[in-house]
Amino acid sequence: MTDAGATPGFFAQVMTIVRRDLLRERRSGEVLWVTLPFGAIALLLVPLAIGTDAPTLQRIGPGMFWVIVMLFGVLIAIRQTSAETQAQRDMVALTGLDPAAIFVGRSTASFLLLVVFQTVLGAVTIVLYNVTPTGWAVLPVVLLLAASGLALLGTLAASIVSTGRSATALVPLLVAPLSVPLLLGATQALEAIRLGRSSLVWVLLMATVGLLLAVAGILSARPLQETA
Amino acid sequence: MTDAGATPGFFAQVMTIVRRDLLRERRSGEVLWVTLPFGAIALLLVPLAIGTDAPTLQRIGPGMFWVIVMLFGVLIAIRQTSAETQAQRDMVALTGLDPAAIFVGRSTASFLLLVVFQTVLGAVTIVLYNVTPTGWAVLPVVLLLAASGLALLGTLAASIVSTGRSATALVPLLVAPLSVPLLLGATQALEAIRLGRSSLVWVLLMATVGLLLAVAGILSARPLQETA
Amino acid sequence: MSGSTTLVDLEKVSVRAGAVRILEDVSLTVHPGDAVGVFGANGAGKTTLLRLIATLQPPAGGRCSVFGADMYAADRFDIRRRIGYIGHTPGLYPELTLLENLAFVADAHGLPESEARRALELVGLSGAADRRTDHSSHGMQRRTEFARVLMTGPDLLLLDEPHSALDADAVDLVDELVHRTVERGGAAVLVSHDRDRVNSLATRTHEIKDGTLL
Amino acid sequence: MSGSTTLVDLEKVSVRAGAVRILEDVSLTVHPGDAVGVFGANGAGKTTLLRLIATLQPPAGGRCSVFGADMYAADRFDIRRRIGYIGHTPGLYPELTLLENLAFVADAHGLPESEARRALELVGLSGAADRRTDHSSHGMQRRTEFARVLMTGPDLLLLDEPHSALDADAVDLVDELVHRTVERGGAAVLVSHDRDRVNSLATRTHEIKDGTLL
Amino acid sequence: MTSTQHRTTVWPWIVMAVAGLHTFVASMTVSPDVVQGQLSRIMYVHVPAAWLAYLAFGVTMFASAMYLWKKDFRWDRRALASAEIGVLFTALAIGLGMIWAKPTWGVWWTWDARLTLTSIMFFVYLGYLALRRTTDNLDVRAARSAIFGVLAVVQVPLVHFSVIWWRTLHQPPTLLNPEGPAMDTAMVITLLIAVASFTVIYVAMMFKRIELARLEDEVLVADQTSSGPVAGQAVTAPGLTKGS
Ligand code: HEM
Ligand SMILES: Nc1ncnc2c1ncn2[C@@H]1O[C@H](COP(=O)(O)OP(=O)(O)OP(=O)(O)O)[C@@H](O)[C@H]1O
Ligand SMILES: Nc1ncnc2c1ncn2[C@@H]1O[C@H](COP(=O)(O)OP(=O)(O)OP(=O)(O)O)[C@@H](O)[C@H]1O
Ligand SMILES: [Mg+2]
Ligand SMILES: [Mg+2]
Repeated sequence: MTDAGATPGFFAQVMTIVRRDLLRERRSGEVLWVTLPFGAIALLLVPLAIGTDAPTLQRIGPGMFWVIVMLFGVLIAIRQTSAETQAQRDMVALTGLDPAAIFVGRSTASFLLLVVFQTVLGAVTIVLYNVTPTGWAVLPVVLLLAASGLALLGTLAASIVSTGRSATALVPLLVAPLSVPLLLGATQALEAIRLGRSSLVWVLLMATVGLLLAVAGILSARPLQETA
Repeated sequence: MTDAGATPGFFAQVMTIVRRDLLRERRSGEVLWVTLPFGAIALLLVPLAIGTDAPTLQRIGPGMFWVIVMLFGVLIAIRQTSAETQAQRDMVALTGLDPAAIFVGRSTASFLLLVVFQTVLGAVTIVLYNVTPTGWAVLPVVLLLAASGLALLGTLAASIVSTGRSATALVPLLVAPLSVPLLLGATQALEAIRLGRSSLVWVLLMATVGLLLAVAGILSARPLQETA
Repeated sequence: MSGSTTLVDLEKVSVRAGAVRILEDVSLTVHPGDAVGVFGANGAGKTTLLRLIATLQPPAGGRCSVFGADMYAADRFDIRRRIGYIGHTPGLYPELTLLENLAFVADAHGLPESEARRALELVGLSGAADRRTDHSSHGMQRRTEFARVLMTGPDLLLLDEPHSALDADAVDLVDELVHRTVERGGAAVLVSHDRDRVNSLATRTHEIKDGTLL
Repeated sequence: MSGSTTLVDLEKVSVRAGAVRILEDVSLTVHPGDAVGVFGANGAGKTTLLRLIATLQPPAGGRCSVFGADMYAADRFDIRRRIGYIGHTPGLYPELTLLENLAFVADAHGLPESEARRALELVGLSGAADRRTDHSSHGMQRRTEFARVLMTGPDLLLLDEPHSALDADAVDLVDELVHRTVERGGAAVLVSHDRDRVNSLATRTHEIKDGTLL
Repeated sequence: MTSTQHRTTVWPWIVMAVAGLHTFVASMTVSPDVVQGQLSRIMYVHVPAAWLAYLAFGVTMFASAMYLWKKDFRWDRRALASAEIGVLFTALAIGLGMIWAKPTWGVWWTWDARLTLTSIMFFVYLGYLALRRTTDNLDVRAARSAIFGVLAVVQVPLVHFSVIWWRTLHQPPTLLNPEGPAMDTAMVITLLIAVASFTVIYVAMMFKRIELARLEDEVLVADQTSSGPVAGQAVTAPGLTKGS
């Protein structure tokens, strides 16, 4: 056939991965039809389990929201890797896509899915726990930072353990520590807003963690692939 | 080679499946090394997210335990099906094992894994949330009933889903309503004990749900396989 | 062997996926001692036919029976024990060893583990019995599937491209398996693209074209 | 093509899994225009050799280069684009259609989607372009892999049992692919159990035995 | 194994013993705390253990970064040694903290941000050690664990600042307080002596552990270059005649 096309630039490569991931999600509907309902059910079960005392629910509502987002967010971010076959991994490797572009693309796709996930779960929380969201200016920033941090974190953890099959076991251990600063930043930022204090330092914490993860992921992408 | 051996009895068939599932778990370590740490981490993250007010934690501790057990319990019970290939399904079908025996065997294996899961998470809850377990006579009964109910529920859901391919979407929708009576039974039984009231009705509720699920599972096993 | 004289009896069977017709009005009778070869282009429906006979693929219409029993009404698990099916892809658990995979099947058939070991020896894999399946080569996994079928000694053999992935020594396994089965009064259906090999094995051959069996 | 005159250069390469030796002291040089056949028993290490050359299997020792560059030191993704590898099992996403699978690869190579369609046409699958991969037969999936390799036009072809699962019409694809590649100054390495077919295609052949290449 | 005779170094053992004794003597001679009485002596081990764990994990991060940069296995072994010693010190701090908690707080363990995060830190580095066990390939192992070793260090500031971010039971910073140490001078000096001794112990242990790691790697390499079984020989021609 034709001689091979020109090597696409970094951004084009990222978009190739994003398109693939979103198309696969559209076809399988895994996040939309499995993870999302499961997350919503988790939020539903909590009041049933701890009793329906309105002030308590209101108090723990935002916290529960973040816990569920963190837990299921990790599941969303690692979803691709766990089910991938050796043959599929080989195929992707031989497309010659830059591993760093793959990392960014996967993170971006996960980020987009997480934003949807957060939005729906946020609505469920507001309704179920009678939480009044405050800080309309900061809230979206916090949500977006949390989503991007989680997406990067999950993608990075998955790529660290991806080659060994039994190593999936380690993902939670890799993810947990790094999700604590995100969780802390998110909850404390909203708490600060509620108390009328400045949330800047927490937002900055989240941004820093996200940035670190992005840098770590991009820099480690090639060495990790080299040793695959 | 030899002529085929004598068809094993129902109980022997159940044990074949239990042995297979436990062996696979031993080799993959999925429950022990992935689900369990993940569950424990979830319990750890909750207090970080909702704040550290000791009485609140003590109040919601048992509830959180049950929510995590339900969510991850379902993941444990459906773990086999989601990763199974068509070829593996064909192979199992052609072993000629009675579908009802397969159902019972899978449920039993999941039950055993869930008991381990519950025990570890229970210990974590007691330590972290400073919960003093009460009702030493009823508590084990409740735990065992919850484990068996969840195991049956997950196995049933998985076998319904495995027939239609894209129907994974149904798992959460199927599991959620059915797990509510289990959750209610478990939490209310313990609450009743704490308040010094009788927990019998709740224990009976759980037992009934479990029994119904077992009957439903065994009776539906063959018809479900017929349409596979 | 059962008293019935037909092992497989398909009568105007059709298989569909939604509106797409995969097989249409397929009729096929297999008697004890038959070794039937089936040819056809890629996507013609050969695998579907085999899975239909193996009771793994429900028909959309028609009558189908195996061992004289309607295969989609009766308790299939009884007749399934007498079927030996080898598909395109090995149906083994990757995290178990080759022996453990066979031992599970032996267990389900009420056979002792020693039979599993012996079967592995027959296919030349004694030395790799304790190797994890996902650390075994493709051909080794195929051979293990042959060991499984040798071990359970089925009356009806359904082989989907049995010669592929086997090395020169191991292709004889196919002949061996077919001859054994046929000699004990069983029958075999073989799907293949390798006409020469199958022609020499089969007592008669068919062609699948446009969803029908010629 | 690059100015270098060797496409593959392995020098005393070994591959291991812990203490188990899979390949030992393997040396192999492939020049433009070569079509190398590799034979060997099941489990001998043929697939491992192909994956090694494809930069997918890290060596335990020795020197290996592809297109004149050390394949495990350099930025591999540059040379990977020039390799066309078809393994035992199709590496396709089951939930996507055949066309979508190809379009992804086209995209990654900077080719328009029309190239993906054209490639599907070449392998005779235009009619099934929009069929989901997991609704396609094994041979259709194999053909799609051939379409992928035809589309990207690699300089180095690595084919693992290319003739299996293909019907009589489609086996010609293998010859076609090898001839095209060799004519443009590329080379091919073919692993197979089908000695006759490969002997007629290959310019030279090797045997793997006891982990070494003879 | 290589033919060279490995002489194991002895001096680290001596240094460890001396430094341990030093800590013990210092903590026993200082006068007890006014509020806590004799119990406060636990502090001279609890706190240095915790701090040295921080130091160890910091070294792991540094060595991991150096590995990624230099691709020199010596840095990989340093990272491993430090992480393992850090895990040991973390366990010590947690164990002594629990012993201390029982008489002062009345429970062995309670929900508290520092306690929780310290145990998470413990598990994270256990995870680091577990990650190293998932492969025998030296390059793979070193690259993966180095990346994780760099990232995992966020645990340290989290544990340290947890008492400020979540105002709970555990002692807030006394010595490293921004407003200067809020502690009796004699106690401060004793604590510093203990920390110094612990640092010496850490360094000595590092030497031993790095030595051991080198030997382990040599064994691994020897294993991977020895003539083990050939994979393909496990497969033979089918023995059909023996059947039926
Ligand atoms: C079981 C539980 C405990 C754990 C896991 C634990 C953990 C720690 C850690 C990690 C540090 C180092 C903090 C830093 O400087 O960043 C620390 C310091 C300290 N701990 Fe504990 N601790 C426990 C129990 C206790 C108890 C019961 C007491 C006393 C009542 C105590 C008193 C102290 C003191 C005085 C410091 C030094 C604080 C400073 O100067 O910064 N700890 N502990
Ligand atoms: N982790 C491992 N432990 C032990 N042996 C292994 C491991 N990984 C691979 N092997 C062995 O390496 C050998 C080579 O496998 P490979 O897939 O290359 O064989 P092959 O020549 O392609 O065989 P086939 O003809 O069956 O496809 C096999 O014997 C396999 O069992
Ligand atoms: N759900 C579905 N929707 C549409 N077509 C389907 C579906 N499932 C199967 N098919 C089609 O049924 C046909 C028969 O597939 P089958 O696997 O039986 O072919 P085959 O003859 O074994 O081919 P091969 O030689 O490639 O193995 C294929 O064309 C396949 O695409
Ligand atoms: Mg087929
Ligand atoms: Mg192979």
